[in-house]
Amino acid sequence: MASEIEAAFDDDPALISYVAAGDPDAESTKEYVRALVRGGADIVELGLPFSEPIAEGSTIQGAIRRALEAGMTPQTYLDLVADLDVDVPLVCMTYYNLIYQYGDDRGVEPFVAAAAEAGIAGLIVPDLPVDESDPLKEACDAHGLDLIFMVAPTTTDDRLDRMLARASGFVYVQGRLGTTGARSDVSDETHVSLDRLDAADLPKAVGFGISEREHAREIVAGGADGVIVGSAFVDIVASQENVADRLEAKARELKAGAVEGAEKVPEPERT
Amino acid sequence: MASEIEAAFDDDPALISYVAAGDPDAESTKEYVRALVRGGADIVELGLPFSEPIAEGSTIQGAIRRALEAGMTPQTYLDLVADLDVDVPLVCMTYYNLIYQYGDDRGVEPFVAAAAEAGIAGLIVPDLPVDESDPLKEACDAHGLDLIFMVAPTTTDDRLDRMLARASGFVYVQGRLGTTGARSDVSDETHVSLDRLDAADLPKAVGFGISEREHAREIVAGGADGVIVGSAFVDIVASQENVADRLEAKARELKAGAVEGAEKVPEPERT
Amino acid sequence: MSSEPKFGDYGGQYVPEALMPAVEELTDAYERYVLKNEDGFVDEFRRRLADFGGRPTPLQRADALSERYDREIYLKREDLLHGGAHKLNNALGQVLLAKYMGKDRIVAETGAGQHGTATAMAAAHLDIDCEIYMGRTDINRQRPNVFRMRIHDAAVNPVEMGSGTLKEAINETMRDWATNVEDTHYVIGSIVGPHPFPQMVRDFQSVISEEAREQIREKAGRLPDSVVACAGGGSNTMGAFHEFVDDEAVDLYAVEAGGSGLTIDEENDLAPHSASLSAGEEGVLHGARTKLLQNPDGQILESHSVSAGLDYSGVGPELAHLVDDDRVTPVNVGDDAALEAFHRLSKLEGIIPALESSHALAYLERAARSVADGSSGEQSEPGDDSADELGDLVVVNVSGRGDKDLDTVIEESDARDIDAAPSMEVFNGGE
Amino acid sequence: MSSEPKFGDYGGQYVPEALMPAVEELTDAYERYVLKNEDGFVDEFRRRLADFGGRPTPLQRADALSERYDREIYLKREDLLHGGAHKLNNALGQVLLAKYMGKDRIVAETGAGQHGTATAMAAAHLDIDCEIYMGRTDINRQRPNVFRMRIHDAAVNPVEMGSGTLKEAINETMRDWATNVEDTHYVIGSIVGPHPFPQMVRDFQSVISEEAREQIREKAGRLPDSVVACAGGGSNTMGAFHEFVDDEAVDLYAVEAGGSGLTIDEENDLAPHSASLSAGEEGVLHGARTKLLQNPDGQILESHSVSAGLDYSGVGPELAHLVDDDRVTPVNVGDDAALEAFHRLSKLEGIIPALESSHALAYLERAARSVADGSSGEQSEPGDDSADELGDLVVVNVSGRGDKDLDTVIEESDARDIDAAPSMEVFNGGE
Ligand SMILES: Cc1ncc(COP(=O)(O)O)c(C=O)c1O
Ligand SMILES: Cc1ncc(COP(=O)(O)O)c(C=O)c1O
Repeated sequence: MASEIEAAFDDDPALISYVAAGDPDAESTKEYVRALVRGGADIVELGLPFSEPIAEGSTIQGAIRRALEAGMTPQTYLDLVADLDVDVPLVCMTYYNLIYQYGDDRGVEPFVAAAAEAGIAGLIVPDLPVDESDPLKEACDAHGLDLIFMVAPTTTDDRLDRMLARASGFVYVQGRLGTTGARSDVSDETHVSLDRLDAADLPKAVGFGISEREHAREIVAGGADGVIVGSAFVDIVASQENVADRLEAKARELKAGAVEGAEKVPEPERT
Repeated sequence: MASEIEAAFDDDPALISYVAAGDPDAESTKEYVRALVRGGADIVELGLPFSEPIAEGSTIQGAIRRALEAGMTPQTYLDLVADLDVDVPLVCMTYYNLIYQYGDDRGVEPFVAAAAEAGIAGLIVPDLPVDESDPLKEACDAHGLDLIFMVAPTTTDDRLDRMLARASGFVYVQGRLGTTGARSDVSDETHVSLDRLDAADLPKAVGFGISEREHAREIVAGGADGVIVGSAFVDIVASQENVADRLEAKARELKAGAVEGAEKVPEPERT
Repeated sequence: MSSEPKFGDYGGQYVPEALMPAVEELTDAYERYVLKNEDGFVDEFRRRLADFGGRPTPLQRADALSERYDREIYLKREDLLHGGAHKLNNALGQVLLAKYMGKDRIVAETGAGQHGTATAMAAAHLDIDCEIYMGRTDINRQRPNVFRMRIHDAAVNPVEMGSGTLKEAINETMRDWATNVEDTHYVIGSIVGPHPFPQMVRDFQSVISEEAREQIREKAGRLPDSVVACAGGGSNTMGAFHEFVDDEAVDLYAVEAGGSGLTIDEENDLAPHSASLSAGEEGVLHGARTKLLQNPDGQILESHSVSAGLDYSGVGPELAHLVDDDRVTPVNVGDDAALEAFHRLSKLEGIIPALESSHALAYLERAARSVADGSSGEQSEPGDDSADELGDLVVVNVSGRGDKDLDTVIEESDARDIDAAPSMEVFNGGE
Repeated sequence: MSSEPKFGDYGGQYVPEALMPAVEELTDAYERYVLKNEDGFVDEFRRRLADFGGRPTPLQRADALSERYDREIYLKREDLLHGGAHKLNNALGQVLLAKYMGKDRIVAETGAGQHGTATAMAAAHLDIDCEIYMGRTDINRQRPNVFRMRIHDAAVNPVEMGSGTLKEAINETMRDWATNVEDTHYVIGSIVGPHPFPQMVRDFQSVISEEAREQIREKAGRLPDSVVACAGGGSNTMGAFHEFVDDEAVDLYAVEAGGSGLTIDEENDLAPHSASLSAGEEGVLHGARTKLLQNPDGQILESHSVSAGLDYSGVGPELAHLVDDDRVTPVNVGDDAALEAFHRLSKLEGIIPALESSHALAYLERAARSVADGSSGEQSEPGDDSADELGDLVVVNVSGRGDKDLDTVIEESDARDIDAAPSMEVFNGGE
């Protein structure tokens, strides 16, 4: 049976949008998530801010710092999620230590249980490689959460097999090396990664660097089932100007790009 | 036959007064030397300024610097000496390198010859210890100059013998360790040194630190045949105020002290 | 010889997937070159450590300290290593390994600037491009080292985030590595990070205890009663301990930075110390499970120490394991005691120690005082009676020289009114 | 083994009578303790040099320089000695001798601050009172060393006279010695001054060539074709040469500071260089007959070099003698070439040399260039063809490390537009 997250890819290419929870405060985050959904986001990735975000570029680092300074904690995060009344799946993106420390005793189970309870549908943990992931995978299975793995351009076939054996929800295809952050082009590595995943029977969504309608179209045309966009939204949040409307418009633009990518008949041969 | 310098000790205790030649210029030096003689100086020690005056304290270092800056050289020094028409013996105090470099060829003879010709009666060379002094002693003998040696409080008996074997003019008793410079008391070492020299058949003059009538009296009372005063005169030169008159008065005061010391009947016993 | 990713429950490889292939490639290279001496790597490393680095460093009897503390005190003189700290042992090893691996470029983080300097030196020596990340705060308090790195032609990249110290520099270096992983090796500066770093850095640093163990047997005729070393990340610590770990009669003291006290400012998520072994909790940071300064949620606290090189919220996983195993005793001394020890060694022994190393030296004083007082000093936990257990024969690792710290020490000694310091006047008007 | 006050016509004891007994007492102590090892002096000296000082220092093959100059270049790494320069060899020897002689106090002059630092370290190590005289100009250009001396509890006495460099500092230290001669030993910093200093300091420094001679035979299988060392007073120079003097096939190059050119400013009695061996005349200064920078009257000229430690108008009498004997070849390089060599070694070999040592390194470049060009470079005297005679196997003495010179080098490299220097921006706004 396909999970709620997997199902979000069913109709047309999915837009997965990221914002950091609590940037600049919990109430605003709720408003922003609703705006993203209005604009067409199929899945919302909600960052639970950690003090050492080693996988993030400077844009998302800034969002995380603002959220932490405004007092966001794992508990207020889960309260926020429980409060959210949108009908798209919510994915929690955070770092391993916060998951591990949650609750009275150390271990991953308490957080996963609480996240499921609050309405989280899946987890992305950028500093948890597949070989360290079994305890978390088990907890996710027990509580009906998807554990989403990131595939990098450098991922070996061997590692890819191990990931695919454990992955559910979708495969997060890291479009390029490095950290999160908007870029002005789509990397060649994206195409290579998508080709390698051709046979996988999970949806493939590409993230890292996507900020424009054009990128979304190109990536979906290249074979992706969805696009993941973070920094482009976070930039709007950071601007503090007319944020909700602009988030909605940006989501609409990107979703349209993704849909166009799916409609476009791929050229039989590239020159 | 007693030298001109030795003869200066005949009548009463001698005042040997020092100024740096060319401080602040050659003409002034002539005026100052005449003032010192008017005041009662029996011998005038005229410093030929060297750039590295390691035996001098800060007062005489300053005089030497002023003289060098004003352009005093060994040649202008000798010209100045030749010009001087006072009838007391003139002693040249300088460092070995200037003597050694004078003239076209290196060696001590040219300087000694020129000094004799200009009217110098003796030499004091503080950085020329007795064991290096034979060439200079020979030149002095050849040209009728006295070579005056300094006896320090640390001088061993052995070294003293070697010095006395070569000394003429007078013995320069260094009243204390260290460098030239006015002090406020007479050091005990002075008395010890004078006692050690009791048997020497040259006049004994004490220098280093004498600036007051009282010092002069005490030193002569202690057995010295003369006192050597430098920094006290150089201070007056440096002040640039009414210099000649004050030099004359200071010389008179010190000479009077020395004479009093000779008149005073020494106590039979010290307490 | 093998490579094990964990020390008990500690260690592991908690890094983004993009880095995993690099970590695996490194593990492979480590096992081949370092553990199996393939292509004579270890021979070349040892030769360069001797010729370029100046090894062996002496083990010196400290005459004045021995008298003061009424026991035999020996100093392992890592301050004499090229660059002025033990850091070169590791930097040279890793830069050489990067060459063997065919990398074109290295990056490194630095706190005190000692690891950055050592890396820049090694990179210049072995002709490879080098970029160093350094927090803004550390750049300001370790200026001479910034200049030194640049003179060696390394780029120094300031990190403005957070408190601008070592933690942020590591974050940023990891990001660079994740971006340039294919041609770049990350020369990590202590026994931290994902496997194989903790084990590999320890192996490169173990030359310290290898030499010290020989030297003390030769000079004192026996093994020491205790070995004392400061612990930031813990590389000089494990370097000084490693060859003694199996000698059960030798006590091992890891001296952490007690800063201004082992409290925690919960309001600001700030620890005024860097004592992760003494006061930290298990968690995951910078690729490894270890003991950390963190709040109950798992957010990492800003640490503090007057010594930039100890100012880190984590510690090597191997040390965390040895502490849980009761093989290593964690202790700590505060900023003031470290400053006093800095002046003490400078005046009594004619050696200016790094502020980091001054912590190890300060512990001697505490131990001796607590024998005399029957107390264990103010920074210790109640009931801590380890202080009189140093024994009669003690080896202290002087991990580096303090030239880099002069400005800090002069300023801080004045601000804190440290008795042992020369009066400030001699540095200001006094000339 | 004996003590001879002269080297040919050079040397001697031209000091005030008050100092003569001290000089005789010292000669006696030198002959007994240093030459005859009475009371095991030499054994203790050697032991402390090893344990406290870090001897032996390595002789390192310089891979990048060897390639650049197409010959085998070996560096004698005195920069690794405790304190960062060869100066400790001498300072430790003399301070120890002062203790054997029962003195309570030592004084010393310093130029670059390296001898002052070494003396302060040795005095702290051996627990004896210490005062250092240093010219005002040198205090300003070598601040870190001033702080180091004070941290070791030495008093640093500024000398305001004249140009405020080494010459004036020596004058003032001699005056102090003459005042306190009974309980004080003067730890002179180079092979200058009255007998027995030149011979004694050379003996203490000869450990450099003693080791280097062994090491080169071991590493290269034969004696070198040439040995190159910078020469200020000449202590590192004779230290590096002494054991090779009898090896007639080994050429010895003393590299002096050419400053901004071997001219003389007669108007101001100023030499814009410090090349007494190359351009000086026989005379008497600071207790010895030697080669001096002086005007025709015999007044000593102010010397100049970008390197404080070479900035002296005299030179050791033994070197003057060996130059007259054609055993040592005096050469010189200018300020700019020295700055370039500083950057070159830092970038190519990962070693930051002292500005003094950079002069020796700069001569390699000149020699190599003149082979390539058929010219001997602008600072050489016409007809000087020694440059291509360095041969295939060269030992260069890296007399000290350049940490102390960073500020000067950054400033001067910018002011002079030195190509090899990192751009100034990285030191200013670039972060
Ligand atoms: C001299 C010195 N000692 C110790 C340390 C702390 O590092 P570790 O604990 O890894 O030895 C540093 C770090 O910069 C250092 O420079
Ligand atoms: C590193 C270094 N090299 C050389 C010298 C020059 O002295 P010498 O010529 O006596 O070796 C100095 C003097 O301070 C120095 O510090």
